[in-house]
Amino acid sequence: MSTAEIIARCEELYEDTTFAASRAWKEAAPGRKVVGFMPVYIPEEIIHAAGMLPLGILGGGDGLEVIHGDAFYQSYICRIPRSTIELGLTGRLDFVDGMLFPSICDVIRNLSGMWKLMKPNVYAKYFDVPQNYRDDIGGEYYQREMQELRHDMEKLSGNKITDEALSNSIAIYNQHRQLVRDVYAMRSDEPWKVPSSEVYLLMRAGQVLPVEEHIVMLTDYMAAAQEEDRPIRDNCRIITCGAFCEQPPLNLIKSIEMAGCYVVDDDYMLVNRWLMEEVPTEGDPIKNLADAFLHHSADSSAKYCDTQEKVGQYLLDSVRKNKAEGVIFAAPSFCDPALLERPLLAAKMSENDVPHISFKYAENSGQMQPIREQAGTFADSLKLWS
Amino acid sequence: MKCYIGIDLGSTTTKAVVMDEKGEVLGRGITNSRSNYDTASRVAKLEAFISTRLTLFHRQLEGLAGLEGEKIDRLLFNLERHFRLELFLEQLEDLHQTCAENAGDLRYPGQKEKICGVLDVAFARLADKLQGLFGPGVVRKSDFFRDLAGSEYMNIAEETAKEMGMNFDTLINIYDKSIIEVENRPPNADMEGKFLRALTKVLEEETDLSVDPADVMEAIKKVLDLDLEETFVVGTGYGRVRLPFPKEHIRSEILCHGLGAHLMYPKTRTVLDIGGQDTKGIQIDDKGIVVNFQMNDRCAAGCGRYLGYIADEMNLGLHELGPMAMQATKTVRINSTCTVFAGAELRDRLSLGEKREDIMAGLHRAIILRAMSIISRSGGIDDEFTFTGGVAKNEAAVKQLRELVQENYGDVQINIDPDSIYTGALGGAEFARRAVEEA
Amino acid sequence: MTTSIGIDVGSGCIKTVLFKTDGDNYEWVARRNDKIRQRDPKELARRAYDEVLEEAGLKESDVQYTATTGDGENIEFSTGHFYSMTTHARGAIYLNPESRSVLDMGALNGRAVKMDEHGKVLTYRMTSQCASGSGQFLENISRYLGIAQNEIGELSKQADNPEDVSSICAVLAETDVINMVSRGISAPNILRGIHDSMAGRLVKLLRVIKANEGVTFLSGGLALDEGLMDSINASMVKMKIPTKAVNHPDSPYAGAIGAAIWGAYRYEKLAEQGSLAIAS
Amino acid sequence: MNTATKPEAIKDASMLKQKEMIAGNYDALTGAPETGKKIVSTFVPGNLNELISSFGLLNNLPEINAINNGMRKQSGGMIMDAERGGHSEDVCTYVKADIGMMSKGNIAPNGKVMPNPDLLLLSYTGCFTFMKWFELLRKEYNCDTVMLQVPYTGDGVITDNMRDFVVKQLKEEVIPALEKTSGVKFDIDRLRENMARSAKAEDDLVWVLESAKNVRSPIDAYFGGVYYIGPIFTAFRGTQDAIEYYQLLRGEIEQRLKDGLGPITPEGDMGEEKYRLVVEGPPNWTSFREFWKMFYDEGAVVVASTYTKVGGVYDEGFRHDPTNPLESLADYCLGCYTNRNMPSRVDLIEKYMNEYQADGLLINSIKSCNSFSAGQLMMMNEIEKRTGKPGAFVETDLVDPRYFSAANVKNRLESYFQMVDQKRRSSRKTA
Ligand SMILES: Nc1ncnc2c1ncn2[C@@H]1O[C@H](COP(=O)(O)OP(=O)(O)O)[C@@H](O)[C@H]1O
Ligand SMILES: Nc1ncnc2c1ncn2[C@@H]1O[C@H](COP(=O)(O)OP(=O)(O)O)[C@@H](O)[C@H]1O
Ligand code: SF4
Ligand code: SF4
Ligand code: SF4
Repeated sequence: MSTAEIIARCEELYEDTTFAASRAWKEAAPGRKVVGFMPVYIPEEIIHAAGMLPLGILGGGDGLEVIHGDAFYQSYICRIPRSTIELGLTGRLDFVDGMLFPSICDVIRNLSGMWKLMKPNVYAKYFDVPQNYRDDIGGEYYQREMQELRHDMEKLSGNKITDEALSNSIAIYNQHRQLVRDVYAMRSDEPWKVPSSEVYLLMRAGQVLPVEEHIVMLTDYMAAAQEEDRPIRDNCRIITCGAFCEQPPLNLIKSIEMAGCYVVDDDYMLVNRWLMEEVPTEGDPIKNLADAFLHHSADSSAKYCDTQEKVGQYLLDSVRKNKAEGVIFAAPSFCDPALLERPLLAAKMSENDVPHISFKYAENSGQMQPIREQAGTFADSLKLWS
Repeated sequence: MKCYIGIDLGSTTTKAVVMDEKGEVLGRGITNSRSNYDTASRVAKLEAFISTRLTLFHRQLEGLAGLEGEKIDRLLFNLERHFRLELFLEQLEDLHQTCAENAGDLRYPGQKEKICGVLDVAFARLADKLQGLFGPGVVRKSDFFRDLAGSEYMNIAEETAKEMGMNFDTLINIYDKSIIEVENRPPNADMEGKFLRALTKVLEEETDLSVDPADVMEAIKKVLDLDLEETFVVGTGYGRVRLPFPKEHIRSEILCHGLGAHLMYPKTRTVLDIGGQDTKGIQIDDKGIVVNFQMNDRCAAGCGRYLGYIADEMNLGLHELGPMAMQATKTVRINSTCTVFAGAELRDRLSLGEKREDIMAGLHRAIILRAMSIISRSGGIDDEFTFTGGVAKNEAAVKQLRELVQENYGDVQINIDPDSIYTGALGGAEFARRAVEEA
Repeated sequence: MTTSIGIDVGSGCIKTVLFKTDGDNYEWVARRNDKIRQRDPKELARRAYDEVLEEAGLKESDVQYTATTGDGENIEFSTGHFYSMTTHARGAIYLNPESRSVLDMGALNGRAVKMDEHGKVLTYRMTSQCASGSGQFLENISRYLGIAQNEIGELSKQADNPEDVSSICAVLAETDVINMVSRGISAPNILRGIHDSMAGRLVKLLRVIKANEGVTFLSGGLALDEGLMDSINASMVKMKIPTKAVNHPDSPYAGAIGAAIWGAYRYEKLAEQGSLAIAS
Repeated sequence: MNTATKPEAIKDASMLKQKEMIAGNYDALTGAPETGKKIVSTFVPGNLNELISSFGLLNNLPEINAINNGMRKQSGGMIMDAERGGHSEDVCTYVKADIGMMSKGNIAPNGKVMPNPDLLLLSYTGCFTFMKWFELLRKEYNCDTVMLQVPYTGDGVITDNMRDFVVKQLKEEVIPALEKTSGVKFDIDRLRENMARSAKAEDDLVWVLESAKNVRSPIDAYFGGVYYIGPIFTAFRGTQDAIEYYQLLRGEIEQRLKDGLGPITPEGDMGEEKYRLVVEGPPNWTSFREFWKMFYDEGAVVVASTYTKVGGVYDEGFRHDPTNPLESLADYCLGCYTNRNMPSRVDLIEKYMNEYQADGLLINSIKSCNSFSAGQLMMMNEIEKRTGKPGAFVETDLVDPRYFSAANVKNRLESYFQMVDQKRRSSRKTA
């Protein structure tokens, strides 16, 4: 298969606000269930081990007409909860048997309660994670929370989740995470071969497909991309940061590239890359997941940084590792976590002489001209003078 | 006779309704809102009284043997036409004079004479051209002097300036300044004289009336002699706090819109009003009492003014936007409804090669989508549903609304009255009537 | 010697300049500034291009590099495109060598750029999506008040008690202004109020980019509005920005000039590398 | 929870007492460098005042400073300073006012310099913004920090796991940090004494708030309420002063009830009680008076509010419990209003609507605060559905004067009152 074919399939999945692929999975066998989750991270393994499909819900993008969702939110609240509500109210998520709302910010937190009010018969849970990284404090708390989730998932699916099944799921997700890392590494090495918009679409597909299927897709894509010859452009290398929750419109991702920037790292769908190292498949799986979370997980604004020195270090490491020439802070309008953290990250970048710029977007932004202008000027300045 | 008046001082237009003691509407008047709220309400009221006289003429003429319905209508139609033409020419002349005075401004030293020369030519052409607007059967682009004179002035001034070697921008600047002065001048009060002169002209033209012109004249005079008393006035609308009325004469526009919609369509349960800078969703009960409402918040995105910006950008009249959008073959998806960026969005799309019509359809859809959210916020749509406000005059907006209502709420009776822009004023007039008659 | 043309496609006007560059010597040969007024920008740009050539007495083949900036990305006959903050920075240095920051006030967005003495962009900031306090807004209001654009500055300077224009939303601010008129506030005070509120937003951008050296060059059409310039300077003092805002009669051309100069620079660089093919 | 401006016209004994307490506290804070006292900066919801003061530490609350600056019309400039420093227009203005205040030299309301804190104690309850705020403060002050994560009660209940987690953090993180800063060993008995005093004051506070159940309420539970909750929410919980303040206050309200008086307003006793409202959401501080006036001018009394529960929901029976001090502190933190899930918030409001015989629900939606605001429109729908009473929605901000549009708010309120009125009249007519 060529990259174009794979990407066409991804695009189709991306544009489909009715989740036909996930519905098809559910209908393919009796008793199958689907559990939706929002950004930024959820231990998908627990859902997977119960034989259910974890479905990543990332808002409605720029293709969804939001009517009822807007009715529930003031203008100064970001877009993702409204389009998610719209998806819920228009029956597009009726096939979803449970919804998980991870701890990312107050908006998603409150959305969990709204979901309970809106759909009293659907399982909905706010899934809290520790911001204390001591094994005996945050770790124990988190393990118990995961046990509770495991229990709930057993009830919802009707399947017992054995330690063995869970370890098995961890192994599959380990493989998946490795492939995701490979795709990112490939883009960082040869960005002209792997355009950001394609990486993005590829990762989005992973939100709605079963992990096994996505593993195949990633493998195929890399093989195909390696084969294809694409011209090298005179672009600079940048990292985008701040879009871990509400997703930018595809046009924005394309615009950045068009304006002369190769994106060599991003934080779009962190759930794929949250656990940064292989999770052991021996021993207590819940404990293994907790350890990975506490000690080897990605950084994002939704997480507490327990020491001053660590603030921004994750981003800086990525700049170094990916030889990025600059950072573009692109955050959704009204996104408190991203926007509050930005000055801290920006300061860290400045201290280390990493050029950076910042702008805001909404998942349905239509005007790309200011974006192109800002990204373009950034590219101009990196190109003309460095 | 007793007249109850409701005045709705909106952000774009000011509307007045005159009602009699039985609650029957006698007249409606509208003008563009302007910086002088007093003048705006005075003009609207005056217009409503003109329309009241026309209603009363009708009633009076019905009593004349030999004049049946269709003939009365024609007679009154022509009467109004002549009347309006005179009014219009009077204002045009005023504008001319004012422009001439403003040409003496310090910024154009020593140019006054030359400018006046150009103005004389331009205004003569303008008067000539615009007379045609009042010919029989001509549809005018707008009801307001400002728009009628303005759009044509641009064209004529450009061409005249070129011919006579004058700076076009100077002419525009003088015009911009003068039109405001003219607008804010209270209109000449001699309505009676104008009506009579107009009538004389009509009677000369209409030779097959099979009724004695003297009788007609007398009937009209009788109405003109009638004293129209302003028994009670209620003000509402965005600018109501600035109306020169005591508090008991002021009602919130929400209540007035609810009641007005109820009067027009008693089965209404949901009202949508899209005005210049606000959009309201109102739920009312079987007596027209408001049970819930929602308005747009602090951002004026997607309100009527949005269309105004678009019209300015395209150099079109508001009346022309809807018909253009109706030509669309598809609807371009537009997301930002920020009023100020409307023009930019439009240019963006045009440069991407989209067709104007399709973009227009998208813009209209965007407005209605926003309105749908507001309705949804206020509690959704219940049968029957009434759409009011200036934007209800726009057929493309109405079309999108019908589609979206169908998609989201199924079959609902949708009421749109050609006079829906007067809904708030109607409610106000009824409040005025009740304040006296049901006290 | 390199001949280059810079075309700045704005939302209101298209500015076109022709430059001859020889080392560090720049000769500004021809210029045009056309109001778009509902016309097709692409056609207009082409016409302007032809006209500056004619004015300079040159042929198309005499031009080595045609650079677009602003919204000119898809003008087909250009050699390359530079983004507007890159070009405004360079244009500012050309018009006033003391410049170390630029404030560009376009019809919709405001931009602040900080650069070094060679016009190299160091940082910049643009206003966001919400168009409060934009040039467009000022234009609408002045039409409403019946005031010509070149008259605004003068009037604004006569203000004795500027009115606070507080609304965040440009549309609601419009009604604010109408209310002011009805309250009998004088046009100078209203205009100055608008200027102050615009200046506040713009100067905030300067603060963010930490403009602290040389002078702040005002570019774009609004730069000629002396009233706005006063407000900006007052606002800069209030916000403790150590530079001073200056304009230049040719401020509207800054973008086009920058494009022409960078175009020449790029041409020479590419010629050096022998990779001229990429340039077209 | 105001502390700065008071209704000037009439001063009851309780008001004078509160004023004195606040002034004393600011003097203690600004005087710390001389007295050698140590300062802990912490946030209002879920604050651990009893614990902090058991170590002899002083408690500084950045939100309260922001409120004070808001009421004194200082916050606008501070927010702009913060925005100029790179903070987004979109985020919570408490944070920006705080950051802006630092850049202005951290002057306390008494005009003296507020010393830097010795310890930052993040009691992270009910709001994510606190976490980032805290990180920003840490960068600024570069002092010791400790965090207490309070899990969100997403399912509407406090689970054992949550409580254990909080207690464990108290024992192993917070108390050691406080010991280190103060140099004082943790003394559980001092904590118990403080908590016993808290409970006593809390009893009287609840009595005062519930006095609004009287038709012809003697208090305004929102505009007045923010003054009443001041001591309990801030640095005074657990002190003898607080006990005395609430005794005084209770006496005064008892007297008002006897005299058949309505609430006290900045312009004297309120006239006829025409509308009884429940209010959800924090007030606007920059135009507090103006906002309040829009209510009492129309005869609207707020009989219950949720904002007065951000520092603890006491009217549902919770009291600080000296017999189980740490568990009780955990329950306190977990039970604050904004740490409750949406359905519980709706239930609480519904209960208020019924028990306080309210005519309607007014939501003051605050731009800054997603914790409060995200979802309020659904809350309103739900309450309307359950009670059949109309809701109204106005939008303002906490301390950003740019987001208070008086004409807009007034228009909505007027329309709302006229609507309630019209509705009432028609139901009277048909009845
Ligand atoms: N004839 C018309 N055709 C189409 N749209 C119109 C027409 N007249 C007014 N409008 C629209 O209605 C808006 C004004 O509505 P209106 O109800 O008068 O507002 P307001 O009450 O705020 O003054 C205008 O901004 C315009 O978009
Ligand atoms: N002399 C002047 N005084 C004030 N404003 C002016 C003057 N000349 C031009 N302008 C303003 O500048 C605008 C054009 O500026 P420009 O920077 O070319 O905008 P853009 O690049 O967005 O088209 C005009 O629309 C007008 O508002
Ligand atoms: S975009 Fe930001 S504010 Fe909005 S839900 Fe996501 S994390 Fe929260
Ligand atoms: S300028 Fe546009 S986006 Fe901003 S508040 Fe006004 S209408 Fe809304
Ligand atoms: S978001 Fe709300 S709860 Fe959080 S700090 Fe701001 S005002 Fe307080």
